[in-house]
Amino acid sequence: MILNDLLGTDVVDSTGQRLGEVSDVRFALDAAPAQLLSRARMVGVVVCPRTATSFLGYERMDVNQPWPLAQLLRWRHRGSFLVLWEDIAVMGPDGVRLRSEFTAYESTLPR
Amino acid sequence: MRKAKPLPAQDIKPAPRQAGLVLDAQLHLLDRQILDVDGVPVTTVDDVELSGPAPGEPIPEGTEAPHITALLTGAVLGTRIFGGRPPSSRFIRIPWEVVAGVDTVVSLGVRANSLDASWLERWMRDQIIAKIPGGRHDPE
Amino acid sequence: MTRSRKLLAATLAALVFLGGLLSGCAQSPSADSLKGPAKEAASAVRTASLTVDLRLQERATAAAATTTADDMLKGMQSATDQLEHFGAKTQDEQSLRDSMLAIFSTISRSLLHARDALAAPTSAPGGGTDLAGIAQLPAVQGELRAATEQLDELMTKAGIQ
Amino acid sequence: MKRLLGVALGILTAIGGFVDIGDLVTNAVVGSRFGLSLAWVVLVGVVGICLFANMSGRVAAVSGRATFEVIRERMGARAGLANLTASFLINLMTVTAEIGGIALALQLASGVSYMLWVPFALIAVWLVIWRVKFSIMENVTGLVGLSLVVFAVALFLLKPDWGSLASQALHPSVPSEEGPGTYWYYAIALFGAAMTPYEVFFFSSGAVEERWKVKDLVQSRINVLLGFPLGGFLSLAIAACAAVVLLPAGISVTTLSQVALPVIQAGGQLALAVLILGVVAATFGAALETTLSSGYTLAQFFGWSWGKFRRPAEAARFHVAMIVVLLAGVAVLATGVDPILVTEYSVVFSAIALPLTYLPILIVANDPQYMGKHVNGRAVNIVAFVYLVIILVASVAAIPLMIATGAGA
Repeated sequence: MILNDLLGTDVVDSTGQRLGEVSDVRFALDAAPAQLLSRARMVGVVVCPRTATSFLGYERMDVNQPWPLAQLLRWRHRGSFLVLWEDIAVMGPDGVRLRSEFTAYESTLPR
Repeated sequence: MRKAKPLPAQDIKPAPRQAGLVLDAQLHLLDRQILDVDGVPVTTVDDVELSGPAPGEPIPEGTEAPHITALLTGAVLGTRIFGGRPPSSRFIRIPWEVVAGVDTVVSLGVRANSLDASWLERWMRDQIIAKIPGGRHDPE
Repeated sequence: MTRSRKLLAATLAALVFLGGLLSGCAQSPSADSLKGPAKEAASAVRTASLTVDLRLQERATAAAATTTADDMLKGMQSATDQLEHFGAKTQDEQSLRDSMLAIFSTISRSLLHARDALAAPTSAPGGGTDLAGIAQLPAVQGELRAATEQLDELMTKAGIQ
Repeated sequence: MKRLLGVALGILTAIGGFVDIGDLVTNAVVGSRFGLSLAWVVLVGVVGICLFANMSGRVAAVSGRATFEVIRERMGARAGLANLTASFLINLMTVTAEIGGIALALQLASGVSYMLWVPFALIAVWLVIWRVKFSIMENVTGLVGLSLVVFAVALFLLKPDWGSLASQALHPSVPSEEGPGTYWYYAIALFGAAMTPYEVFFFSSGAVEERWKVKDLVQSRINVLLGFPLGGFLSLAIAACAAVVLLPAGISVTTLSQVALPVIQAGGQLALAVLILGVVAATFGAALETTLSSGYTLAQFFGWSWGKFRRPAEAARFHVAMIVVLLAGVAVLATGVDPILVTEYSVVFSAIALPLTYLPILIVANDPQYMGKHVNGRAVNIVAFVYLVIILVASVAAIPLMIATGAGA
């Protein structure tokens, strides 16, 4: 599977209700170090209710300059959330389906 | 396109703490410059290949999370922009094992010449540039 | 994606529409269509005139002066082409165009003379001064001035500034 | 002492490097048709280019990332490619215009048709790109280009009515024989000429080429903040010369030879010689900069190895790309298209593409991931945002105005 199959596809809950689009995929480098860098384990997907064009990442970072732009983009991406890998039931080019008891987390990046 | 149902704000829980470096692929990985061990630009991250579940198949609970197997470059860029998908045999892979660090650039732990990703650069060097007088000398 | 494409298409359509609207407003009949070539010709002949002056004062080099004259000849060529493609609808427009074409050919002729006079060497190989080129310049200047006056007169008559 | 010399050199090259064929032609055209009533645009453009060149230089020095890497990273592959296509085509147009400019200046010197000079210009430009060190290339063309100061000298020698020039500049109004559409069209063209995006690509890549570090930022700021405004003064002098000599004579500029007339009138053959030297150096320098810029943008988008600090063999695709660009530019000239016309279009298209370049720079200059503590200050952000709005308006208005005025005819 390649990332581009995933980005921008629909995310639905177990009943088929659409929650948004995959705007990003989060990884963590927390395994034991391998050869050079530890494995990049998939943590989950960032779901945005509106649009997947999240190239600026303002909603996930502590940046608020230049102010009007930051506000605009933050507003476009309001309500986006992170779903962990454990809560994903199906994943592929046709979209992502979540398990019935999924938890939505804030998509803010840890500083 | 069906309209998405927004989640009520109180249902969104604070983010779990992650140990180690956290990367959002789109934000921190895609379209970044890749430098080799000597700091020579190799290519850009045009896409990322994941291990793991067969696309579209149900994932049994407790399955191990997928991980990044390789950074992809070459033809995938075209299909990423214009749609479609090259056969995976056409991917040019930079295995995750040779990645040494991810910052504002992705740095590798090997030399560019040892990678498939640099074949075009090497071809142009050997067939064109090296044949023009002065091509192998420092500028004066 | 489809939405952003639609938006793009709509923006482009709006731009083209706006452009068409504006150009529609700017397009008024005959005098304006002749204005472009007329102004180009006026500018060309005055440039040549100034160049001949500067050459007479020995400020301009022969190379620079002939280059300028060559450029102006090219300019006249394009102005004449534009004028020839102008479709006159009324009798008045027809006669205005014809008299302008006549003046254009006068200007082109004087520009050619200017060019030849400017290109002629100022000093003969033997060290003596060959005045063939320079000596012709005042006459050429008169020719250019006369052509300018004719064009000015016609432009005033036709109501072109 | 050495440091002071470095600063002086930097300023002088910035002045000489500011003016290219676009500034030369556009300012003369505007001066001959509108007097100094568009002088304010030059001022606005110079402040803008100072602001954004400085910002991109800072991004390059702090993060080591040149502008187009940043554009791709921030805008993503799709928008980045659209941007690359636009920037690259404009760059190609500008390369064509600059090579044409070199050839036209040589024609003015020799009387031999510019078409015969084009191949010489091509080979000279390529040889310098192939073999000459970046700093030498920059300093030599910049310093020789400084002879365009002859426009300022000529203006004094012409003994113009300073009062009326000042009042034209201070109380701008549309001249009676020109329409408001044409006025604003040329306002956008002047703005585009002053703020051409290639200058930013070149400036930021140059910072990487010369391995700037944070401590070099002060010097680069001085260079920009003194050099570009002085370059702007040169632009104004070009416009003023045309306004004093050509406007009253009823001449509107369409060729490079007309641009030279006021200088010839003021200073005769000596001034003409200095002028030609200056034009050749300025267009030659700009031809180098634009050729390199097209190589930089391509290489940075696709992640190729680039830079003049490397041997050509170590940046093979970069050098191949530049050879192709130069050949394409010459092929365009070989069709017999008027280089001045190409120039006039290139500055307007530059204005259209401006937002594509300047928005990503502004965003990254605010990103602490790249910039650490060197992110933009609040004042810079406010001014930059105002400029973003101006740039956007100019960009949107350009095409309708171009159609409406028949490209300023």
